[in-house]
Amino acid sequence: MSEKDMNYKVSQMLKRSETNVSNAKKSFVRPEDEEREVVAPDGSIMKVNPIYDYFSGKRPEEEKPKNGIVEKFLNWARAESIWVLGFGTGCGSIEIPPLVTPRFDMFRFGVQMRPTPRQSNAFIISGYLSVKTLKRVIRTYEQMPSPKYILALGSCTINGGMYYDSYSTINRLDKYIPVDVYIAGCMPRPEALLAGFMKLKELIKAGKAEKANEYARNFDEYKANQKKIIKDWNMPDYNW
Amino acid sequence: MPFTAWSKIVKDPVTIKDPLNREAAPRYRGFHDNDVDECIGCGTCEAICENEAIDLVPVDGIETKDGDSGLRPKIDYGRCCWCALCVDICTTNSLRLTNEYTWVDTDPDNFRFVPGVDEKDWYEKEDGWRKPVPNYHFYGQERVEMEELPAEARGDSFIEFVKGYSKDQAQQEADRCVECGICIGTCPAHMGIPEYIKTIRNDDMEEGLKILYDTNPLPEICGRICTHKCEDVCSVGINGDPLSIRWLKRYIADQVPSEQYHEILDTQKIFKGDTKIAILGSGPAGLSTAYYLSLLGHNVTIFEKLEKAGGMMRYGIPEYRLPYDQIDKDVDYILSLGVEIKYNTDVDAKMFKKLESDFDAVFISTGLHAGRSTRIPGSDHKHVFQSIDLLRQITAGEEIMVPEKVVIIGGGNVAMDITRSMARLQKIKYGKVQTLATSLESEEEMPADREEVVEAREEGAIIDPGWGPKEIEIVDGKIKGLHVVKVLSVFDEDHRFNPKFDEDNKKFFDADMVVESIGQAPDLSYISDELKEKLELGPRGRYLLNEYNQTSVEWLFAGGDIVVGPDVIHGIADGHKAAVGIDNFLHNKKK
Amino acid sequence: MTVYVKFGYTLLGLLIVLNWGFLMGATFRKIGARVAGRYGIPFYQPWLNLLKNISTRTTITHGVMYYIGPVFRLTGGVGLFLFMPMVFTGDPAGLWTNYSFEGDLILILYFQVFGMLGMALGAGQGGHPYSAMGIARGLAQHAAVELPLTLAFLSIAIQYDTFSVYKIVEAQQGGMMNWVLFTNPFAAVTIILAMLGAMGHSPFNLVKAPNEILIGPATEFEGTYLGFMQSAGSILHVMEAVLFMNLVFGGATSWIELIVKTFLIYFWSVFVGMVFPRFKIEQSVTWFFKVPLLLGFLAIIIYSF
Amino acid sequence: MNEILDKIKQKYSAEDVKVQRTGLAFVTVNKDVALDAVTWLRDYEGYSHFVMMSCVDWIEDGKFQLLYLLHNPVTKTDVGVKTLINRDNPAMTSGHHLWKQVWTYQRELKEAFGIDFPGSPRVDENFVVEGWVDIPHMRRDFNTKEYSEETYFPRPGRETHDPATYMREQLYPNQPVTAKRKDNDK
Amino acid sequence: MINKFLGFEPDKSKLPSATAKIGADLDLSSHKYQKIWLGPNHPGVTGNMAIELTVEGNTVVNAKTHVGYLHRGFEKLIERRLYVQGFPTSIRMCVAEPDTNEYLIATCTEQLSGYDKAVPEMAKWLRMLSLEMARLQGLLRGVPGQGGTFALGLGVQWGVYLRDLILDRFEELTGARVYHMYIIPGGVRGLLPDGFKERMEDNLMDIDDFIIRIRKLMFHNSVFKTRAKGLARITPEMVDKYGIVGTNARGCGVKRDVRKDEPYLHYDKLDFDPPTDSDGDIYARTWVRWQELIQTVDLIRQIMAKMPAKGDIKAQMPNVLHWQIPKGETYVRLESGRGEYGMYYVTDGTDKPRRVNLRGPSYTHAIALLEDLLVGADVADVHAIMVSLQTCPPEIER
Repeated sequence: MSEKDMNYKVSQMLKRSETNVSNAKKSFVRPEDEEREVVAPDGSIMKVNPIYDYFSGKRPEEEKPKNGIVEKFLNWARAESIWVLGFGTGCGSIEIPPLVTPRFDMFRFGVQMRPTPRQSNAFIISGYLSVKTLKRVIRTYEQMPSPKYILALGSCTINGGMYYDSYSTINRLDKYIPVDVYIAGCMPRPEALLAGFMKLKELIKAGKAEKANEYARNFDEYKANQKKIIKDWNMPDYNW
Repeated sequence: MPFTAWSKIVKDPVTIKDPLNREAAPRYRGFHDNDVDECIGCGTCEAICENEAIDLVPVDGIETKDGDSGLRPKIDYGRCCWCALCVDICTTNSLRLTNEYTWVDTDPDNFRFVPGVDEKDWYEKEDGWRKPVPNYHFYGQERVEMEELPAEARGDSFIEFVKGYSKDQAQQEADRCVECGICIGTCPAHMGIPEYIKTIRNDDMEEGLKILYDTNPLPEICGRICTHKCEDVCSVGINGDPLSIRWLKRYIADQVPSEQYHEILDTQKIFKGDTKIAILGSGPAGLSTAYYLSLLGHNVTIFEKLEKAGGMMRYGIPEYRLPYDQIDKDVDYILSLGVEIKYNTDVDAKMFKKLESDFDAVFISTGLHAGRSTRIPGSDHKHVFQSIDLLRQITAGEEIMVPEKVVIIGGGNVAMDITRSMARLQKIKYGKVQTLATSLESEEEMPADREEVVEAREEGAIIDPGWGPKEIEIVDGKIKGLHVVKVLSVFDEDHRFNPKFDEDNKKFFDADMVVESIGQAPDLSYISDELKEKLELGPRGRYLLNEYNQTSVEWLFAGGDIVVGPDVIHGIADGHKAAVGIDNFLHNKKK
Repeated sequence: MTVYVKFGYTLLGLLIVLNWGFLMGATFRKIGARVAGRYGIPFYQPWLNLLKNISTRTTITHGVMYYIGPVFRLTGGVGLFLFMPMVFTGDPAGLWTNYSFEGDLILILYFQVFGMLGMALGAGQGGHPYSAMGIARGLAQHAAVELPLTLAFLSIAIQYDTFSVYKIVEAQQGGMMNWVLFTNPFAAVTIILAMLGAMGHSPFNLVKAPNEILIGPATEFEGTYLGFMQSAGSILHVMEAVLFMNLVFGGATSWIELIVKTFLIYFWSVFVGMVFPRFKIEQSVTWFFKVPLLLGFLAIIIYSF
Repeated sequence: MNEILDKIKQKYSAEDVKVQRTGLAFVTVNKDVALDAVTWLRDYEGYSHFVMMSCVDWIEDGKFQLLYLLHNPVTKTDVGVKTLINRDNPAMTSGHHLWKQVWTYQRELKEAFGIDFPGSPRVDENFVVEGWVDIPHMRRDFNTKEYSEETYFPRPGRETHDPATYMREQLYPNQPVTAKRKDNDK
Repeated sequence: MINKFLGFEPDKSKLPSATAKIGADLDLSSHKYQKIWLGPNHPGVTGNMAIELTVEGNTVVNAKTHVGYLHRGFEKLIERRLYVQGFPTSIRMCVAEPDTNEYLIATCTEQLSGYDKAVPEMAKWLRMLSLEMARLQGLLRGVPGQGGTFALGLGVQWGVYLRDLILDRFEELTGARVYHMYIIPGGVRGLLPDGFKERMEDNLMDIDDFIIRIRKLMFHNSVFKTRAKGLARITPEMVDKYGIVGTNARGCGVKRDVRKDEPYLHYDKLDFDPPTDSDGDIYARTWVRWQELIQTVDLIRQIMAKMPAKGDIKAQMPNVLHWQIPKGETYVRLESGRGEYGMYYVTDGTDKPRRVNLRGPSYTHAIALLEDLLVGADVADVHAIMVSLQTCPPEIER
């Protein structure tokens, strides 16, 4: 975002806080990204909405599991090959290095780290999430291919943890994205994290880790919650 | 050369083979455990928790009783940060953290549990975080010592020997309070104890006085002689000395001169209606009722048999414990609210009947002024006295017999009062003390306050408990002494009074005078038979009262020692309740 | 022998190569883990990863080239395989010589670049700036690797007067001393050094460095595409090793020998890669343009005159 | 140390000079000369290390207290130059030219307290919060707990009991709490 | 204006002009530049932050640090907490080396309430031990971590393993692995457990071995030298201008170490000399940190040898539930693994602090300094530069 845009945003923000019109429609979208009508070369008028391109606006769809034994077999493969996104969203990510190093070595359990959301199917929310990060987490989560799983670490994701009264961090993760496994602790030890992975494997093998479909099913509800706290919602509703 | 790193390939991996069952360090701060039998539900853990992770909840199978709120901490692992401040401040040392650390769940609502009550598999783990020892405390463990006159200086006079706290001392003592409120529930009058202790810390005596008068119109008196049930249950006292709540109350009252009372309590002018209420007896219950009824706008008349107001507080408690000027301070303030008092007025049955027609309601709190006798052989001798009579005479300034040797029968506070009074009188008269007190109960069971016993011994009196009086030996019309036998047990299995004696184990106490102090009885002769029939009786022969101390005769209220006691604070509580009850009664009647 | 039997054997060979590629990859990850002091992944992990990847439900697309990118990459690997004699049996039309023919060395050189170009197209359409950046780096480095490698290949071709890999292998039979390693040491050393770049291990793996850029060309690929790419990568790794085995280390007379030799050849790049950090792209280009290029020229000069 | 404090008192009529501990002193100067004092300390007295810039909200006085904390690496002493600015429309001269990191502090203070530093680079950009529409979050009148409860819905189902109240309810049910006093004007 | 008050003219020629822009003003629509984001979801970024890079080909022409992804509003939250409740909150301000925060908040409250003299001797030594152990575990990640930025993962693997051993010792001593919550206002929360010193010595021997290995692996490594030497050079002139502290300053020859300059606890009783180097580039900084690793191991040995066998661990303090501190303010600093780490603490006479402000070294290193050092650097070096400055985002945004 360029400086000019920032200035614009901030001036908008200050204007609002000065007049204290909290109910007025707020816009954090940059002027060039706003939905508008443009005149095409042939003189016709068409509507453009730069933030929403064709795919971004598409709702996620439920993807039904395959039948019987096939799905079981695939679930077994999925369970034994969990690729975790390397996105340290909070302080719990300090316990990730011990997991990939000799002391705890989670590779032997089939768990590996991947750097990009496209290639990962598990997301560790390592503790508290500030609203600013939540925005990125939602974006990242939506980019991950289904079936995808979320492990939530620590008190912060359950009920706010230490930051229950903070203006910047969310209290309950399950309001914004569906969570498969919660691990108690502040922060949980690597051993607890491994136990969480074991639990996740169990769930996958039992075919119970279908939270990505739940997200698609309750998409509107999740979106409403997300939009309630992300005041500057300047991204597409769904990022594939 | 970097290639030397390859030498590691021949070494075995250092990985932990089975990380899922690895034991954490012995001091590890894992999940909570609570010894629910030790825990009293004081809620200090809740107060110190910076994350508001702890709730106090009622738990099945744990009943609320004095000193135990019946609540137990419920911990929300959606909040906890495992700082263990709750363990470090736990007043009972019942809370601890085990070194278990794995809890994986799919439902976020499951992460709440009551440690020690809800089934969890880590309770059997011995290791884990406990409060560090030694000298690691979050609040003072030792009571600030109250300055007292030494036994030598106080033994020969009736001046008050407890000096009271200085400001520093009081603040230091008040600082130890953890504001749990267990005491509030236990105190019969439900005084706002933590609140007024807080005013001491803030050095705001006016606010403190207001809080005191909310529930207790006799703070000077209570601050000295209250039986302090609150201190017995004080959570600070479980692992240390209990807070000296009584002295702190006295400190507040002492700081405010009586002239300022009206101003502070905003009672220069109070509303008076046209209702009239008679109160029999000006003891704590009577005064308390009078106070609150006055505030409620009623005209109160107190009928007092004796010369001065105060009842047992004045005539039962010796001056060294409760100086008369302090009684006057409290009593005068109450009387100054427009309470009419008629001294030297003995209400008999005839007069009582008149009261019924003259007044809208009557409150009786005539107390226990009749001593009980042991009825052993020789107890009808003229030199066998009732302690209650002696104490009254001492207060009234009458001359009493002070012999060289005296034996007191009884182990209660009144017995100690008379013991210590007699010891003082002996010291004054003879320069030495030859007072002996004996009781049925053993040393541990004696109902008297521990400090009373200790102080009595300091002052030279002999306390020899565990003996049952058999006979007072009288030779030539003069008392020679008291025969006693060893008591095996005082109460039977059902906790009923049923003493058993060891007849072979005998003892003889020399005495010129014997004082009986085994309890008092009410004198309710003023109640006519006609009325008595109307009154419903509850268990143990007492009049049945509702929660407002109202008898089954709706205009008659009762309170004080005749109802429950003997105890000042119960009397005050009764007075308070009765005042509200009378007010309600009159209000309804008007309708 | 009909065409169909030959084709069957080719497929079988591809299967062996693919599985050996997976197993070798897992083995080297285990060896690396051992040096670090841990156990590492199970041996069967790559197969599971493949299964998992192709069972991914979501499929996204950025356009046609995005589909074709991994296919190109796979084609690069399969192409290398198709024209590479795997096991030397003495028979030029033998079952395991695949479709080797006179001049296949040139085709193989082309197929080495082919996969990379396909990746470039696919990654480019993926639209992620990191993909573009990674592929640009990859192509730059690949060019730097290819130059000394081509020189060494040329030198060997001149040495044996043929562009047929089969014939080069044939010429090296009959004892270790006939290997190019000893008969043409300059070309051999050039290849051994340039091989580090071709194998894509540290210090020459900036292309897919997760730290410096995200993960390079593969950033946007997921699911089946990623499975494809991984399989292609495994095949490529084995085939590169087979190529160097054939050119420098006397080829293989049995599958066992092939497996041992490719393992050792691959181990060389791991041996270096484990303990060296990675070069930046200009540094690696400079490095290849120094010693390997010089040696390559030397090898040519020696056999040209 | 005392020497410098004397000088600063003399030159900038500093008030409220307090030596907190050996090597650390705080002075309060007028808003107009605060940056001059800082510059003087940096250029002439060797206080060349800029430790931090901070702000305290004295809401009851209607003032923001800005602090420039300087360290002298030679004498190992610290001087905190404080200045009070008005809480309504707060603004302060920018000091970004003095040290390279000052603009960051000013940007943070702008966001957290709403103090403006005209001319400071990027002062209007967001620093830590994004899309903030409430009053600046570090001001004392911003209640973070209230905000959190309104915005982030804490997990329901929790209830607690006060031991004193609960005990009274259990042990002495139906008992009146206190006698309500009747007032004169009734 | 200035003359009126001062009678002197500040040397303005040394200063950048007052209207200077931070960063270049680029025309992005020229298509010469591309904008790429490094982070927050990026394995190369320390913690959770983002750098917005404008690149021209492979070269960075402008960089902007974006923080706030880890913002929790600690300073606001501590204003709502009692003095004793501050420490569990404060330590989460930096996850890499949390003990420094514990010490700072404890010392600030002690100084302002006048209990700083009452802290028992034993507690002081234990505080020092935990601080040095924290430094050690930080360095065990940091030193090989610099190699890790250049993809030398092996050193990281060994280092993090050894760090884990130190965390085990922490667990024994303090009861927790990462957030120790050990230093409390008035003292510490536990004595050394039995056999602690022996087990610690075992680990230190392993670390000695590691120190030699890492030297061979990193500092004798030609590729590492090629990449690290001459990269992101800090000159001594920059030190005061940017407020550079700690190993970053010592790497260019400016010897600043709070432990030496203003000894706190019992650092004056220990024998050590902070290492320096003159080059100021990444290699020099890493080299200084490697030397510091040796020194920290030595310091821990010294502390364990010199500390008393037993003693009180906590001073007698007022009841924590209503502990009030009179109005006052102070600034306390210490030398963390990343440099001067300080806390400005204001009390107003109530039972809660008025204002707590943390001065983390990353605040200056990762914004003003990093943004300037990145200009002209290769995109592939961004991560290395960021790590070499020991960026720790949570202490920037708190």
